[in-house]
Amino acid sequence: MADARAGAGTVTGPMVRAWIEKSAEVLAENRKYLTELDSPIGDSDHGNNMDRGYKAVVEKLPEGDDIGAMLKSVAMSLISKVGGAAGPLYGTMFLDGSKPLIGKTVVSGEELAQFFADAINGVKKRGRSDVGMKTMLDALAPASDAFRAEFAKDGDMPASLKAAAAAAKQGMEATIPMQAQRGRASYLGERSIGHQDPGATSSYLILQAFSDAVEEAAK
Amino acid sequence: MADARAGAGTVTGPMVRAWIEKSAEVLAENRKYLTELDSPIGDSDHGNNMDRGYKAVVEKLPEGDDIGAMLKSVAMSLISKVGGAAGPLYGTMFLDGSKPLIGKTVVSGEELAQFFADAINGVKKRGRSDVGMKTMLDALAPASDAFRAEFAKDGDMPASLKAAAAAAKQGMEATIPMQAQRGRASYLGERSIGHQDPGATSSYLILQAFSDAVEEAAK
Amino acid sequence: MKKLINNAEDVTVEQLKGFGLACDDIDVHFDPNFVNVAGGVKDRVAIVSGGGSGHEPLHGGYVGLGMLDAACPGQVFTSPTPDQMFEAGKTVNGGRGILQIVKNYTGDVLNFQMAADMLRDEGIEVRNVIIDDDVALKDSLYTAGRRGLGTTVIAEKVCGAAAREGYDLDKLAALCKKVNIYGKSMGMALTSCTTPQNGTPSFDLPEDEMEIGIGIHGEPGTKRDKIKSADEVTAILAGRILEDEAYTRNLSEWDPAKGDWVDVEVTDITFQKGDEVIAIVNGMGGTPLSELYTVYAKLAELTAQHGVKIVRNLVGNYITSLEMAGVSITLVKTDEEILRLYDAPVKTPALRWGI
Amino acid sequence: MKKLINNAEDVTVEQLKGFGLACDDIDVHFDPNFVNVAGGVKDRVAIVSGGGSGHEPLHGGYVGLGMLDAACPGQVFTSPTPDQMFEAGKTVNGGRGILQIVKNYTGDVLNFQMAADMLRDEGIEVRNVIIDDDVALKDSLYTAGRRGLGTTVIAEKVCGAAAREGYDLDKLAALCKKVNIYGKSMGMALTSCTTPQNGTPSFDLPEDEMEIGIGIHGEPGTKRDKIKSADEVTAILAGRILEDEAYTRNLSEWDPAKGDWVDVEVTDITFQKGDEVIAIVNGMGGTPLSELYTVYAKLAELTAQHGVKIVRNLVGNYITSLEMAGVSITLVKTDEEILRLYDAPVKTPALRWGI
Ligand SMILES: Nc1ncnc2c1ncn2[C@@H]1O[C@H](COP(=O)(O)OP(=O)(O)O)[C@@H](O)[C@H]1O
Ligand SMILES: Nc1ncnc2c1ncn2[C@@H]1O[C@H](COP(=O)(O)OP(=O)(O)O)[C@@H](O)[C@H]1O
Ligand SMILES: [Mg+2]
Ligand SMILES: [Mg+2]
Ligand SMILES: [Mg+2]
Ligand SMILES: [Mg+2]
Repeated sequence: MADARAGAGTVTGPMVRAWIEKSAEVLAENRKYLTELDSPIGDSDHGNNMDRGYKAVVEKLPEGDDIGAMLKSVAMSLISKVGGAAGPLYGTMFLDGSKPLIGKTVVSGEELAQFFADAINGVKKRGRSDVGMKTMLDALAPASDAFRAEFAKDGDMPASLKAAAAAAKQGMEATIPMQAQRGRASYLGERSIGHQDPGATSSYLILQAFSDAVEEAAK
Repeated sequence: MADARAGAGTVTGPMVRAWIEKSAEVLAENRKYLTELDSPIGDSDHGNNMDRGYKAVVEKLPEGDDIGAMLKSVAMSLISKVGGAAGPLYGTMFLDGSKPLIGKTVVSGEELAQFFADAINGVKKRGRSDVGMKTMLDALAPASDAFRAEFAKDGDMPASLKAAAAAAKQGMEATIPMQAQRGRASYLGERSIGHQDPGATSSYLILQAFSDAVEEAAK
Repeated sequence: MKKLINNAEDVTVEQLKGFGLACDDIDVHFDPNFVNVAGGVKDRVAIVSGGGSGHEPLHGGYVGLGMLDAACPGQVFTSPTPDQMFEAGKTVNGGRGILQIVKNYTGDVLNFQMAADMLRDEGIEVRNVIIDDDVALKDSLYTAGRRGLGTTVIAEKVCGAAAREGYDLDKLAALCKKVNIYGKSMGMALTSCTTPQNGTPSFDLPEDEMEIGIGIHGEPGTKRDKIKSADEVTAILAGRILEDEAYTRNLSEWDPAKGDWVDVEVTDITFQKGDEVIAIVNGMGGTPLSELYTVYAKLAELTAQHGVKIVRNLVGNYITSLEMAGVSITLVKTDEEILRLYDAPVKTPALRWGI
Repeated sequence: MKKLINNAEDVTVEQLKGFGLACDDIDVHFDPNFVNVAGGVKDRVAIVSGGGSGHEPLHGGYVGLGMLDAACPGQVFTSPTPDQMFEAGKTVNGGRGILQIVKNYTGDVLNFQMAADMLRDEGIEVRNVIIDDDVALKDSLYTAGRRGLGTTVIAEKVCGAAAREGYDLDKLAALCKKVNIYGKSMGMALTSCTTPQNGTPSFDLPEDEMEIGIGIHGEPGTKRDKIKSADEVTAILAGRILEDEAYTRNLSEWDPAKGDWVDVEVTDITFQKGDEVIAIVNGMGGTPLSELYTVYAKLAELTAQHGVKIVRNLVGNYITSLEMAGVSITLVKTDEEILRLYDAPVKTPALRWGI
């Protein structure tokens, strides 16, 4: 079923820019919340790190509609401003995901699915981690799966991103009962159980921002 | 008017021993109180110092009825166990006071008045201090005066020591509105006003113990 | 929050500024932030380390003759970013390669790896050696592995002396790995601590409880317990260190032949009767020095009971968590090489002898 | 109370035990408690200091080659008793007399005087020099006078080097008095502290307040104020020190001719444009080292504005009040003699260079 609106089923440069800017807003709003999540099972800095990082991201974001260039710039800013575990992990995520998109000003659903897959593989490799270890991957991986499945249905980009964000939220909540196996939370052993992973939470927030930005643009 | 009881108007060796032991008891009971008084205008150790000192005093107290020897022993124990300002000051007090009493097993009212005078002069010289400076002298000096005055009336030792203790109590309370000019409390300037001096308080307690011990013995 | 700071958002910069003013022999750089020995390095391997701020004197306090050539401080308790190590490495490069000493925290490991890759692209040879000496953590398969604690200080001292002696990069990396498998640490906290950015304590610790098995990031430990006497606390920490079994794990290192990062299986020593050790009784920042000596007294007794002899000791604040009250104990087995290099002259803001 | 202790009633003994075990070159004695350089002193003046415990590393941490020969620790925050200095003095006496460096607290002054009298009875020449450098206190007539703070550390260092150079007792006492009138200090507290014996903080300090003009005994300061930034705090302390007017008071000293204690009028210097100084930015025990560097940055700026040049500095915990958070600043004017002696080798647990 083809969509009536022009370019539906795709993500455009301005949408990606809107996503990035919305992510920065949302992370600033949730700075304290993310840091609080990082307190019982981490070192109380995740919100500070992500907010600092995304502030730099927005500041250094290049002009133009090159989606790959924008996402690569996000990666470089995060790598050079976040530090900690999240910096290189999110940095690698955007860097590995951005590579096939350099020069593109419009991205199809298939390309976006590949972006998610590349991004997640980057995190897994860099972090020697996988789903179920109570990390950002527990939000990212189900979101990627949900996106692919929803988009396969009828190519509805806003709906697919909405499904991705919803899956990320579920995945984020699913980290609560998990015992951490990577990152600082793993030092706590069984005491890590019962707390929501801060990285999974920031991942959900970023994906929700993506969905919101595209939905708004599609209106 | 002569007293009917044998030896009334004098203080005997056993009375002095009882005084010293009672002082130790009372200082142990008031350890926390004295330290608390030393907290707002000092360094929170006066009760600890006096209790530690008097425990050693009792432990090392020589046998026998030689009043001078007992008081000198008190002096030496305080000097070697109390430290701080109170150690040398109380030490000097007992040392200077004890000198004319060496070898005596009974002490007359006049001799005791001299003991107080010598003791107080020792503190003044060692401490470069005087009445009105918010120190132990503000309890000791009025007590000495009251003792002399009361004893001059009819030579009633228990009554005279009672008067001394009462004057010490008044003197102690009179330190509250004073601004300290010696010891740590003087560092606080005007902030020392409104607090009772810990050293004046321990002096009162020691004099009250003297009165109580002699009164009990005289019964 | 009770702190001597001006700008909670970036205390690191104002602190580095003062550090630079106070230390004649050290240059301080901003954006990216790093400090290095003035004059740089000539014709020998350079040693770079770093990590989150808040652990002072680690690492900046160990920059100087006979120890580190550069240190990269991240935000408080947050590992530094690759550009810091990249610029620091380029600045101190003396043409014989760079050894990066990295404490085993995910963030540190990843950021130093990225920096190594960047430096290698500039034609500079780099080896990263990971310090993971925290015996509070038992397994590495289901955790991020043992954390880097006090052995880091000894590794920096010993490798710094070896670099001055002219060790080449391979030999120096091998020495650093030896110090790591020779060293074991464990820490505990009596209080939490407060990062300037957050303004409230990282975790709550009731008046009668303590955390056992902490790292250095103001995080809770592996276990919470009722407060115990100094002797009991020392017995817990020293007992775990002295009785720690051989610990085997994979550590990532650069394979110059393969041109890639590879996993290498590494196994720690266990302490044996007759071993001679360097001991650190380390304050977490808010514990009075005097209390550390009480811990040392018990530690000396316990090591002697195990037939282990303390031949050198450090008692004081060497690797801290801001104003946290608590202590960590480190024992590093020595041999002729390690002891000779440990005793060699060192002149840094925090460690100095022989010169 | 959160402390690494075993026996709150006498922590000093357990701490000294560990100190003795950790320090090869230092002998520890109990009942009475004192520590001294192993091997004693031969044919030169010996230097003894002491005071309440809880100020570590002061004074025990400054015992060693080129600094103190013995230190006498009292109970926590309580000056030692004369028998301690008496035994310490007899132990380190090298036949050329003893200099006792005494911080100006009533208890310290009196106990050291009594000890001097006792040693003199044994035929040992003794001079007591009082350090009273705390500019927070203005007058001496209506107070116990200025307290002894950070200048004590510099006096111990400089006099220790002079004793090694062979200064006789008179010359050494004169030097020590010079350092005292050349030095000015002032401190502040962000938090109170808790002595082991009491178990609760010495005073209450709300979350948004600080004490200005504190000593080192966990006591409140001369003034309470709202918490300010590090720069503002530094400006208050440094301002008072740099602008302190010539302070005149009587200090008690032994007159060998008269054979009695006499009062001698003494007047401090005031800092002048062109002065060169040694600066200490001293942590009170619970303040992270990193914060002290923020204070140093501002101090360097302020001294420069006054035309005063910092030629040497110490940044760290040198004279503390248990786990109190706070800082004190000390500036000591130098001249050729003081700087030469300051730079001379020193090997103590807490201060070491040149050897
Ligand atoms: N090995 C890993 N793989 C994937 N994600 C990880 C890994 N280690 C940590 N994380 C994520 O990073 C988050 C913590 O980030 P942050 O607090 O910014 O860094 P740090 O732990 O260094 O303080 C965790 O909540 C987790 O989601
Ligand atoms: N110069 C002095 N003359 C007389 N009494 C003094 C003098 N200085 C201090 N005191 C007394 O000593 C008391 C304090 O004793 P203490 O707390 O044991 O010693 P410190 O002040 O050294 O801690 C004060 O309350 C005061 O009464
Ligand atoms: Mg974190
Ligand atoms: Mg007191
Ligand atoms: Mg972190
Ligand atoms: Mg005292």
